[in-house]
Amino acid sequence: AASSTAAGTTRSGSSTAAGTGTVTVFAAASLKSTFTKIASGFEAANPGTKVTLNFAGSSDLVTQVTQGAPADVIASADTTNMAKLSDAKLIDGTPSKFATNTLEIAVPPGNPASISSFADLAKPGVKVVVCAPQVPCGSATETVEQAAGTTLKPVSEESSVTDVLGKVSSGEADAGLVYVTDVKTAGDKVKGIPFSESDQAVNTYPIATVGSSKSKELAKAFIAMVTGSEGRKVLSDAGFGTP
Amino acid sequence: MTFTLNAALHARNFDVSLTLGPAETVAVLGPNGAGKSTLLGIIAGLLRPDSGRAVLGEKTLFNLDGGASHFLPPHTRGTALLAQEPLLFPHMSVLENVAFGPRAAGESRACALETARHWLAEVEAAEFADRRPGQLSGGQAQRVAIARALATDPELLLLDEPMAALDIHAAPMLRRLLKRVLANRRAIIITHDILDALMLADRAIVVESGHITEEGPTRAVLEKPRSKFAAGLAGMNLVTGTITGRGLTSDGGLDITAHPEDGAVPGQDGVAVFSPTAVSVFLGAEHGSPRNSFAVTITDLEPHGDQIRVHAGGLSADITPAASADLGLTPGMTVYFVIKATAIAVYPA
Amino acid sequence: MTFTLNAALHARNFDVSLTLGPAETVAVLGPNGAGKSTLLGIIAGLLRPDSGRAVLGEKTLFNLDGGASHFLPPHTRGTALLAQEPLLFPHMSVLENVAFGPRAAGESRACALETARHWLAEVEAAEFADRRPGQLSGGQAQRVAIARALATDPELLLLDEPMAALDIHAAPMLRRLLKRVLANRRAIIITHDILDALMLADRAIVVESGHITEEGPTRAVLEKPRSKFAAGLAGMNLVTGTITGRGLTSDGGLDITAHPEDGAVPGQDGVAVFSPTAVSVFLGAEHGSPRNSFAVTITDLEPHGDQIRVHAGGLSADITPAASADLGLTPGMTVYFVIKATAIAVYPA
Amino acid sequence: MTPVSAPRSKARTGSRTNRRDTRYTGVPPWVFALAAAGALFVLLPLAAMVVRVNWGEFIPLITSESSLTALGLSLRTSAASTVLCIVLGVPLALVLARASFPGQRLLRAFVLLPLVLPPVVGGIALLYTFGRQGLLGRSIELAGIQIAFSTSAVVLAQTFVALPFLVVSLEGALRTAGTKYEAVAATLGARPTTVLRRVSIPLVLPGLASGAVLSFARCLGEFGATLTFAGSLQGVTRTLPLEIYLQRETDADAAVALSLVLVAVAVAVVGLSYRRPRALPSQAGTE
Amino acid sequence: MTPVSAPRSKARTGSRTNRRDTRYTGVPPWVFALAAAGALFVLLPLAAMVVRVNWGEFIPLITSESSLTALGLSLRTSAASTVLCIVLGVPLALVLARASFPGQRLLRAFVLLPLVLPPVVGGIALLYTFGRQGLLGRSIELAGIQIAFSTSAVVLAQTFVALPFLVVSLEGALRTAGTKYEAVAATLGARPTTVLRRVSIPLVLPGLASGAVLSFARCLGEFGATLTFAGSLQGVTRTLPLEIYLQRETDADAAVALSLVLVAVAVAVVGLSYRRPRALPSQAGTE
Ligand SMILES: Nc1ncnc2c1ncn2[C@@H]1O[C@H](COP(=O)(O)OP(=O)(O)OP(=O)(O)O)[C@@H](O)[C@H]1O
Ligand SMILES: Nc1ncnc2c1ncn2[C@@H]1O[C@H](COP(=O)(O)OP(=O)(O)OP(=O)(O)O)[C@@H](O)[C@H]1O
Ligand SMILES: [Mg+2]
Ligand SMILES: [Mg+2]
Repeated sequence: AASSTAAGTTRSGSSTAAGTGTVTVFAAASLKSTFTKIASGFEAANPGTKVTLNFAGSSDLVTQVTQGAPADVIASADTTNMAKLSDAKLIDGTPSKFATNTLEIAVPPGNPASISSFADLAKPGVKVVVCAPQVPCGSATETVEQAAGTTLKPVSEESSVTDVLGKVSSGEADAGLVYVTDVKTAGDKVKGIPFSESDQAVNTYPIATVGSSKSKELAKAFIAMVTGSEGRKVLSDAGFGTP
Repeated sequence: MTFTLNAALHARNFDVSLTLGPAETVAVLGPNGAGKSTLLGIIAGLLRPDSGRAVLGEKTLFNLDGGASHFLPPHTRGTALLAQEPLLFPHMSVLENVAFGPRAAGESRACALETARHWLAEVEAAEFADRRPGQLSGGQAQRVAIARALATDPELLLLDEPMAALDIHAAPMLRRLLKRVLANRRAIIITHDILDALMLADRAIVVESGHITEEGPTRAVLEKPRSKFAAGLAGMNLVTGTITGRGLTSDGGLDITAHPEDGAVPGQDGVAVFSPTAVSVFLGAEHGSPRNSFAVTITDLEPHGDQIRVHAGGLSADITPAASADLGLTPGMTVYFVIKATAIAVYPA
Repeated sequence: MTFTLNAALHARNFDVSLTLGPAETVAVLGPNGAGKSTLLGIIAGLLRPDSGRAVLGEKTLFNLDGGASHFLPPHTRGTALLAQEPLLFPHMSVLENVAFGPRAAGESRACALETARHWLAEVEAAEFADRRPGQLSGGQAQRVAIARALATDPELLLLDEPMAALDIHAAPMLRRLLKRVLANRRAIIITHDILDALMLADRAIVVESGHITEEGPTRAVLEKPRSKFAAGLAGMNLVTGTITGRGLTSDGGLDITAHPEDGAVPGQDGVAVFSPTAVSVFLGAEHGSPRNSFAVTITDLEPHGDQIRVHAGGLSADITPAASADLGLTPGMTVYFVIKATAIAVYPA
Repeated sequence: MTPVSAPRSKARTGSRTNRRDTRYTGVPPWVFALAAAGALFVLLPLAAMVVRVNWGEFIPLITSESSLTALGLSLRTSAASTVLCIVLGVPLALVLARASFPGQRLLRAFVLLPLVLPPVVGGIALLYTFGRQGLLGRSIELAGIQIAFSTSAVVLAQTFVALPFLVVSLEGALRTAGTKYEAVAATLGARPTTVLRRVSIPLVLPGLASGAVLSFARCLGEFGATLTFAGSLQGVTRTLPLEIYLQRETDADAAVALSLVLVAVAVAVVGLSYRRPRALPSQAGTE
Repeated sequence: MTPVSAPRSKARTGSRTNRRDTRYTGVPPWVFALAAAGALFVLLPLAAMVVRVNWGEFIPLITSESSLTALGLSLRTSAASTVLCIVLGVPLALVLARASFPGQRLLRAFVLLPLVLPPVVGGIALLYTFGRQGLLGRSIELAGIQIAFSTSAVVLAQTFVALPFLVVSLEGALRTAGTKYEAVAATLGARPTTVLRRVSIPLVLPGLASGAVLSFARCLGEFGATLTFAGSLQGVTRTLPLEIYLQRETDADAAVALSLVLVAVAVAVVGLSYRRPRALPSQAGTE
């Protein structure tokens, strides 16, 4: 493993013995549980290495990397944000796609508005929350709407999936459009209703090495882990699809 | 329609009972820290005594005796307090300050301003009506504060040193005003000035260390003071001791010859009182008609009006500057204070 | 080492020039709102005059004349001000309050506390050392404030009505203390009490409406007052008019017979001054040795010490209560004020 | 200390005395230095933002319909919330500063809590309370009032986060002002309500003003609780901060530009409304 | 008004007089009613949160390493930021309240700005300033200091958002206190610095205390600016609010439970540190 460390990101000198290193991974917040698992797997597989994880919204991550944050790996929840980085030549090569996600209808337990299909969401009186078009899940929603030929009248256009899920799980909204993985994570707090039009908008998660990284070897090893079988298993357990 | 009070506040070693008839004005005299302001604070409802009871006419101001815990808040008591500091509301004009009481009592705005103008004129402060309190001199503020208290037309008026900070023109003017205003009103007025007590009050009480030590018609208290404080206030000399057939033997062993008042029984505790103007000063022990002659050491000389007051042996004598110069008096000298027996009054203490 | 001041503050119609020799104490007298506190505020550096200049010894306190703009902040002036309100720091104990000045001057903590204890003892307030100012009575606070000002040992001490709120025991005590303290010190002391001026000050100035109207040795100002205010302060009667060969013709047309002072030139403006005790009151127009007899209407009667002061026609007379009762004096009556010519002094105004 | 004529603009001995103000105000010079550092710390990031703005895109961006709608909504809801804060906060501050009762300290601590709650959690707590499934939600819904996803939800969220600001700064001011003028007013016969209206409140006006300004500003910038509790629908619940956040998803620089509008509005509101307040009687016996 | 003995605990005429306090404090009863409404408005959501907590999961959750690390970091950075706020904010408040200079109103308005900036934008502005590509970033980096994405970045972000709280509440208190005691101190020979230390600050201690508490609380709850400017690295920059935010991605209820820790810490800190402050001389001539 590479022995270089990124200045300012090491927790302390004691955790980085000679011949080991730290890799700093900037990942979308929705990857928190999966990447935490993968990281501990990586640390176990490469004794002496340390994975530092930084979770935030994808656009936050892009801003941070643009402003010179000491990241080695960046994993975004959408291709648009990653494109900003590749356009700015801030990452090495082309990003690899490591997971996909599709939309699903989430309803509170008991399904109070009796939603069973995408068209049901347009019924009058049904309180639907979706993501705003500016965020990835929102643009996916728009695509699905077009594909289904249904225009939704949402009571709220949230800025993140978490917020949509929050509205549904608290029973505030009758239904919301979120990712399959979110429904899975939420457990019995919401009920997922798959719909056929969802495969019209597949969201892809790209991962890449940051150009200014000082531990490119480790970064590549980490990316390999994510895209490899071990990572794939963790991801698909969480509901992510394979690109 | 009397006012009765009976209150104790242990933290200040205060325990006073007091009764006021209708339209009676009482002057409260006493040294600094005696509890005069405390008394007014308790009556006004700003201080809660530990125990006691006060009734103003029909109204029980507070009753904290025997487990009861009735305590009227200040605004329902019908008392108005002029505190020792003027404390004019800094955010209101002078006129609004004075109109505050009438307004609070429910008068219309126009009416309250009218009342305020009236009282401002009475204290000769009409010209300051539109100023802020911050733009007044100390004496001007004091006058406005008096006007503000008078404007509330209370059942019981409480004045804490109303004449402080006033100039020699304003003080007599306000004394006359208060005399007129207090004529038909119940009031308690704290003062360090004997003139205020004489002119404004029907009755005087002397408070010392939180207790009433003397009480009676103002003239009587000043003319026959029983406490050192009242005697000092009246400018009188006061000697405590035991009444004898011929006068009084002082606690210090001095034999004072005088004609005891009616009711003074030999053997009883008593006081001898005499004016400093009745005291002559001699360099030697003269023998003449005056029956009292005491050797004393001068502690201090100070001007007193156009006289010189000679302090010696706890007594004082007023003499002319010329006499003082002739005798060459200086502190430390031993002289004789000589007093005619007819100039001394002896009372039971 | 003199102190010279010359300052104008238009907003308060204030314009005063003043010079103090070393170790000289000046008493400032004047009616409420005359500008006395303003004067001290300007010297202390709390108020910035519009123009003027002040020099204390070597130090220019301020110089705002002719475009200059030199203005020393208060703490560098070497002046200490006892303001008209005690304004003790509410968050410090009494002792810490008094030690504040010495501490600020750089004394060690122990030393400053020692100084503070000394001055507290001097004003007989040692027992309050550990109290908070909020737990003091008005007079106690005033005494502590005096101690605090004295403890700073300033080059120029400024005292604004130091005797206010003091009882009849504390006032003479502090007067004696101040007399001792001010003996070798430069000070300006504002007072409404003639006694303070007489005892404490070498010189008195009278301020009226922001201007000095009279100035001179205290006794001279009080004995030969030129302004109505000074005359009132001294308890004197004062009549302004034109000096004649035989005395003075008042502005109201009254002919006053008296022996004009040296230097009084007939035709010149002048004042006639006489004591109320020199005035006798008669019911009819008596003819005897006294040369002056004026018919006047009584406006007011008030007690004055153990006399009665009769106010009439702008003049006053002191008579005994017995005489008053015999004559049956009441306001509204017309009586004759009779004064011997030798009792009247006439000066140029 | 030699007698030197110092030019008017330069104070010689370390204390500044303002020319037009004849009163004493001595501020040590090192205070100015530190204050300058503090001001720079706040101003520099703002300057950095201004520097980054692409002025060519700025005008169309801020005059776009969605920006204007969001701005209007922000101003309206913040004003309403500030009023609500005053209505609820002034009594709270009075009770905390003037009354004394068991549990007062605990109450004070609890009232401060919305300050520490991450706004998003605050929003969740509000959902738990006023939401459909919430503590009060059912009774509210029965009363025919629909809070969720409405503008009133925005006002509630803003009030929740801004209330402590008003309470805390007003309580400090009330304690500093003390009770002596109130006592005087009572002895003049004024009922507690009159005392409050004519004495207590006017005396602490500077404190109330700062409290209100703080609350208003906090309302204007409120984001997390609104997002969680009220949602984000253009014209109904999407206030300017929410709009900025969304804008940021596509273009961080545009978001920054848009927040300059917020900054400008805040400067205008604060600068205009925050009159130089009158201090308590500042005479020191001499004025 | 008939003479009736009212039981001690019930005030008869609308004003409460505390038993042990002999001083006048009249608070009208309707103020209590409104204050209760205000308190409820804050307390109910908190209660709703507590009700929802799954206590079985609570203990393991809050004692997990990541939670404890985050809590420790939050407390340390908030304490540091509060100190920084005091160091920079007290001088700013003094200058705003006591000095007078051209542009003062503008300065006040600008100092308030971090209040209105959505914290995320604040974070971006800080990045623009102290980031590697920022206004000062390069010079700072040359000095060998890396601020962004370090614990100092957390402190900077928290200070940036919390500073206005201290400034505004302290300025209000300073104005309310007035200048007369300061003037007296100056005439006693105290230099401005001494006046400041021994008179001005002690007199406004209640205001300073509330300001500091506000700042601390705001630091403790700070989220958006920290996330953007400092990132979210466990043990380095991931404070409790960030941990809560991440927790919410997977389990909203767990996030709520975790924020109860924040609430508990805040209640403890505020309840303990916020002594009942001494008021200004509250005697009304009689005490
Ligand atoms: N808040 C307080 N706590 C404790 N003791 C106090 C408090 N206020 C005053 N005292 C004490 O109570 C006593 C009575 O004070 P009070 O103010 O009534 O005196 P006073 O007679 O008005 O004196 P003065 O003539 O100086 O105004 C004094 O000894 C004073 O020190
Ligand atoms: N802040 C102010 N603004 C304008 N005028 C003021 C201000 N303060 C005082 N004055 C006026 O200036 C004049 C002088 O006031 P000053 O306080 O010097 O009087 P003083 O001689 O001390 O009176 P007193 O004996 O009543 O204390 C008064 O007429 C007063 O009304
Ligand atoms: Mg008193
Ligand atoms: Mg004065």
